[in-house]
Amino acid sequence: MTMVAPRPGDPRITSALVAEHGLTDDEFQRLVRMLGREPTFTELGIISALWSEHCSYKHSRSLLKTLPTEGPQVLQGPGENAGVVSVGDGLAVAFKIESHNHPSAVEPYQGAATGVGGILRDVFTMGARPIAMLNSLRFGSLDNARVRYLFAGVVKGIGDYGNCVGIPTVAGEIVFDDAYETNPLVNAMCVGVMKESELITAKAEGIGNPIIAVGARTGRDGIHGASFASEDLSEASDAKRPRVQVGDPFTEKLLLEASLELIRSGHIVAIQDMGAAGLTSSSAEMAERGEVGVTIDVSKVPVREEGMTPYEILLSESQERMLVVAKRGHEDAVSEILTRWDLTAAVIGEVIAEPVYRVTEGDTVVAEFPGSRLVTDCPRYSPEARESDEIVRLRATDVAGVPELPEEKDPLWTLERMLSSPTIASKAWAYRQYDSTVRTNTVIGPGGDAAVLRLRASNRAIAVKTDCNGRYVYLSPRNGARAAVCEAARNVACTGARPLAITNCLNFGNPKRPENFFQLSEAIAGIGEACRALDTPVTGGNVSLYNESPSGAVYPTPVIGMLGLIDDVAHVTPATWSVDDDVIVLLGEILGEPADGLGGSEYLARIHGIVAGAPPKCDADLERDTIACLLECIRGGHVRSAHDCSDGGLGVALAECAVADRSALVGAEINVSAWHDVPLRELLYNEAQARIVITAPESSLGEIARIAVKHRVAPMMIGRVRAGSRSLEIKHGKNRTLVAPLERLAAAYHDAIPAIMEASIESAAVLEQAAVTTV
Amino acid sequence: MKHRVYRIAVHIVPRAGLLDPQGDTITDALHSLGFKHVQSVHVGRHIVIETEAPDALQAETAVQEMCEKLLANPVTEDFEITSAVPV
Amino acid sequence: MKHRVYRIAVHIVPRAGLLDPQGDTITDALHSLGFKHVQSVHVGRHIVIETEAPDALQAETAVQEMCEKLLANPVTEDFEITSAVPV
Amino acid sequence: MKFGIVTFPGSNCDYDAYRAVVDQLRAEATYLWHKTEDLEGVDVVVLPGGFSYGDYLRAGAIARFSPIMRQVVEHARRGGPVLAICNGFQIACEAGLLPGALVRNAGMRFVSDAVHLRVENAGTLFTSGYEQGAVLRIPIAHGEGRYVADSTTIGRLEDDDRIVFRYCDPAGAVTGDANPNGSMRGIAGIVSDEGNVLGMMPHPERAVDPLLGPPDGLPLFESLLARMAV
Ligand SMILES: Nc1ncnc2c1ncn2[C@@H]1O[C@H](COP(=O)(O)OP(=O)(O)O)[C@@H](O)[C@H]1O
Ligand SMILES: [Mg+2]
Repeated sequence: MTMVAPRPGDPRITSALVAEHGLTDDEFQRLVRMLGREPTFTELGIISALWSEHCSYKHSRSLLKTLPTEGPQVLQGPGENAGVVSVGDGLAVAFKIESHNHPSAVEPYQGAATGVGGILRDVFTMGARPIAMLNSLRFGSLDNARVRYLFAGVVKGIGDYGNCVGIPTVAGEIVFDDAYETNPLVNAMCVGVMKESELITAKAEGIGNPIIAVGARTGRDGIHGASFASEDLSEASDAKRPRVQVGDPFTEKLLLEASLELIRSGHIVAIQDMGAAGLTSSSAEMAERGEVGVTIDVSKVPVREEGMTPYEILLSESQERMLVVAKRGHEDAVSEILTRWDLTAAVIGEVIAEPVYRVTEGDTVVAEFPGSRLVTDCPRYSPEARESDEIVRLRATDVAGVPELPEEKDPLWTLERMLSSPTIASKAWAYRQYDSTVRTNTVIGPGGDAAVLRLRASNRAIAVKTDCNGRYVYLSPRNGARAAVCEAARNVACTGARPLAITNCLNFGNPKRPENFFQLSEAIAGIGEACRALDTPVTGGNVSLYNESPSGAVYPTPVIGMLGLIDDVAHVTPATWSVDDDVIVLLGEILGEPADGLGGSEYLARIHGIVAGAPPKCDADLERDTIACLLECIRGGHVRSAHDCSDGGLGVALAECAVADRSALVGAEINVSAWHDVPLRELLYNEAQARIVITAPESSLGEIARIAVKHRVAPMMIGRVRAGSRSLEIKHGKNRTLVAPLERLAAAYHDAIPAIMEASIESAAVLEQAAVTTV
Repeated sequence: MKHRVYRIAVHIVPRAGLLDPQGDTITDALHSLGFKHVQSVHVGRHIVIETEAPDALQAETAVQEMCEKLLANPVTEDFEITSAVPV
Repeated sequence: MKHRVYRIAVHIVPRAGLLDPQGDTITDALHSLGFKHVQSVHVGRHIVIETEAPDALQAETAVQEMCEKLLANPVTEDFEITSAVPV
Repeated sequence: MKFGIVTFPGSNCDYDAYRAVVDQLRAEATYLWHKTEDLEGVDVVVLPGGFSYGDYLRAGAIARFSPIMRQVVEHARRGGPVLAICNGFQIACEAGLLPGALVRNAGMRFVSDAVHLRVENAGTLFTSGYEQGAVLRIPIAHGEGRYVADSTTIGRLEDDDRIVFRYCDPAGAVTGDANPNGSMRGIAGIVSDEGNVLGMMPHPERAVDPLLGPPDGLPLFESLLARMAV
């Protein structure tokens, strides 16, 4: 072993310093044993980053192992920068989701922008060309000024970055709930396409091959972001402001083009984004995957500021940087490609046979670790898991008896109030700021059940969507996580796609609290169950723990990013109604399980401010059958539109079919008189799962019934489209008809968020602050 | 007391040390236009506010508060205020 | 001859008379924040350039040229340059 | 007949224009790199959308100094057709190929949507395939698309019939509500003095394939093809 001496000026390693680096005493002892000596400051920094939750998954790895990850469609499962799935015709899709919650809580605009940048790089480093972005967002109530600032800033950050790089943002979800007030969730997903043969992994290989830093120079920004992401948000986080990273989408666009060109050129063997924990994690992970040693000379890394220490260079999270392992002797060819794109490259190290991870500063070794398992040799934890009594009590609450408000005497009031709930209302205020049509692949953009993108040079298309109802997971973690997978599957199926595979982003609280770890382990179990039932393996994902603030943890929110495949673009199906006299059919039970009342519903939360009761039961086998039934109906040419029931139940689903496309409002006559003895609010707003509203020509009814029976699904004709009508009429027994004027429903649904945001000072502040200094 | 109108300019600049991609890109552009001697460019906002106040000091105090509350991003920007000039 | 580095600030402002939605939006926001006395707000760019030059005058001349060529849009913007200050 | 599509650093609709020409128009296209000074004998130059140089400073301000722009200006001076879309329109104004300027949207936000356009002059090189007054549905996606010019310029554009497209409602009425960015006189697209340079903020190249929506942008490309073939 080489001598590694502390660098002059390094702070002394004290227990306080160790604690500041987020290492426990045991972890520190483990490090000392690994090295056979005390670490230097630089080494402590490296390990603190690599063993942070963000990089090491120390609390979740054993749980994640239980997820199904295999299937004939999977070309690359978890462990790489992104998962890759075969979609036929020699094409493959790479996709991944990632969180940027804490940076966005501190600086929403840059936090969200750099989140988009990071996930983009994860996808194009697999060799895929990004073709779509999605984002899954959670905020507190829009009544709160800081929340409006966060919402406005995050949306602008996502838009400005994606728009500039030229990748359409096509789908997502936005939920508003007090549980996320101080700790918003910002998850970004990217989807890319490539030929199967173009797949490249980030495995350092070939002794003597040069390691090259590409892209932006390294500055002092974001140092320790990975450990930052692994702590609770607190007042102290405010002191971390200098760690804010600034995104540069213009450089990202150049990096994207140059990287794809490099990958196709055959001059390189591996490429990886310098993401969380920057140079440290990218080089350590590449070495580990290739089971080789590496040596890095920090004095060769191009820096933005003078006097940066090895510690700073190694841990900087400056954006828009990549690490490349090139073939020896091809350095000039690599640099020629980069120069063409106005990017710089510097050889900073080498793949070596000796099994060590070594960092030098010129000739002086400043850090050295034996072996090549720096990341996986981290400690593993399986802390105590115990459900909180509070939640057991909440779930057992009988909510059927919640008295109606006086206003509810007018069922139109209730329906309008539901549609104007920011969680349900149209999100066009946000996605109108996102270019959703660039690259000309967007068959269905934001506003449908899922986004649909055609695959060029093929007759196929893919459908993508993110989903999760955190309230369900909070009240019943395993069932709620199953429901998240199933809702995402239903959404892609509504557009005509067969669910293929998922990626997931697990946003949870501090795992050291037993009630949080219980939620995490139950949720992962639920995801596994649903994915097995639906045959949608997990190809990757991201774990974001410590999403809490002094006021408590967020709802446990395992966001599912679903990929579906449409074999023939002719099967692409819209969500809204269009053709007069079409029959409206509900696939699935109108009330779900007898036990599925209003527990955990948006109705209770929105109208009564109650979060309680057992959320609707999610039966993944039933979901699979319902989806199979829907897809067979679609392929048979029987379905003119399809929209699933989710937040707000059947009532909201019907209204959305009628008014979601504001330029083409379409009425209907619905008759649910058969259930006249069930209270209307329960009929309309219960959120029973596995239900899809379809429209079809009357002549298809027989076929639909036959297909449904075959799949053990109950089809029910509940009404007819009335294209000329100006209202949605819902008949619920003799002399009881809710006549809802379409214009009023449309106003409730479409104006809710703009009315709040256009008038808000916080929104003006975001626009003003981004006025000149950003895109 | 009689109020009068004061004009105050505010300069808001990206905080030192943060990446300034806009400034860097403009620097490169100036270099290729032949301005080889340019060492750095930073772009911020120049905001001119006209406000009524009893005196210059109070006008400046108000603008300081506007910067803190609305105009400058406290996480990424610094600002400076010029003296109030009666209009 | 020995060059030194000068710092020069440039203010680029939208030409008077053009609709200024940004200024109006900020004025409204300031009013609703309680700054009722604000009469008008105008937003422009504040560009700080550091450049090498034999003397202050030549630094300023160079910056003047940068503005004319690149930094300001002659169709919609006016600019003013502050005196060069040695860094 | 060959289209040359310029790629500036940060262009991102160059690909869309290329595919529109090659897949839908079935004509020949080639990418032209911003650093070259060779137009490779193309008949039509397309300045595509995107964010050249990140739109830093001002949209189009830096790109107009690219080496290839000298050739593009020369090509236009010789009467060669130039189709400048979105960021391309901004570059063309900066380069003096078209009068006026494009500034931040009046609503201050980036706007992505499908808008309606009325064909104001079906007599140009680019619009002969449309009926005069036809209403088209075309996507927009921009943050700096508000067209402004001094009153003399606007007057001249009006007098010379050089306003080719205006934002309108689905029925074809030019109203304030139908104007997504606050452009003067609802201007969405104009042509140069000689009629050979068209600048427009909406994206006709994104509206050529029926799979993605009404192919209302295709006649624009077909008009060019028809005229050039003569
Ligand atoms: N943040 C966002 N970005 C882009 N599109 C979004 C976003 N949030 C919601 N959408 C779009 O709005 C529509 C409604 O979303 P959602 O309510 O989640 O639908 P569903 O109930 O079918 O899951 C979808 O088309 C979705 O993709
Ligand atoms: Mg849905």
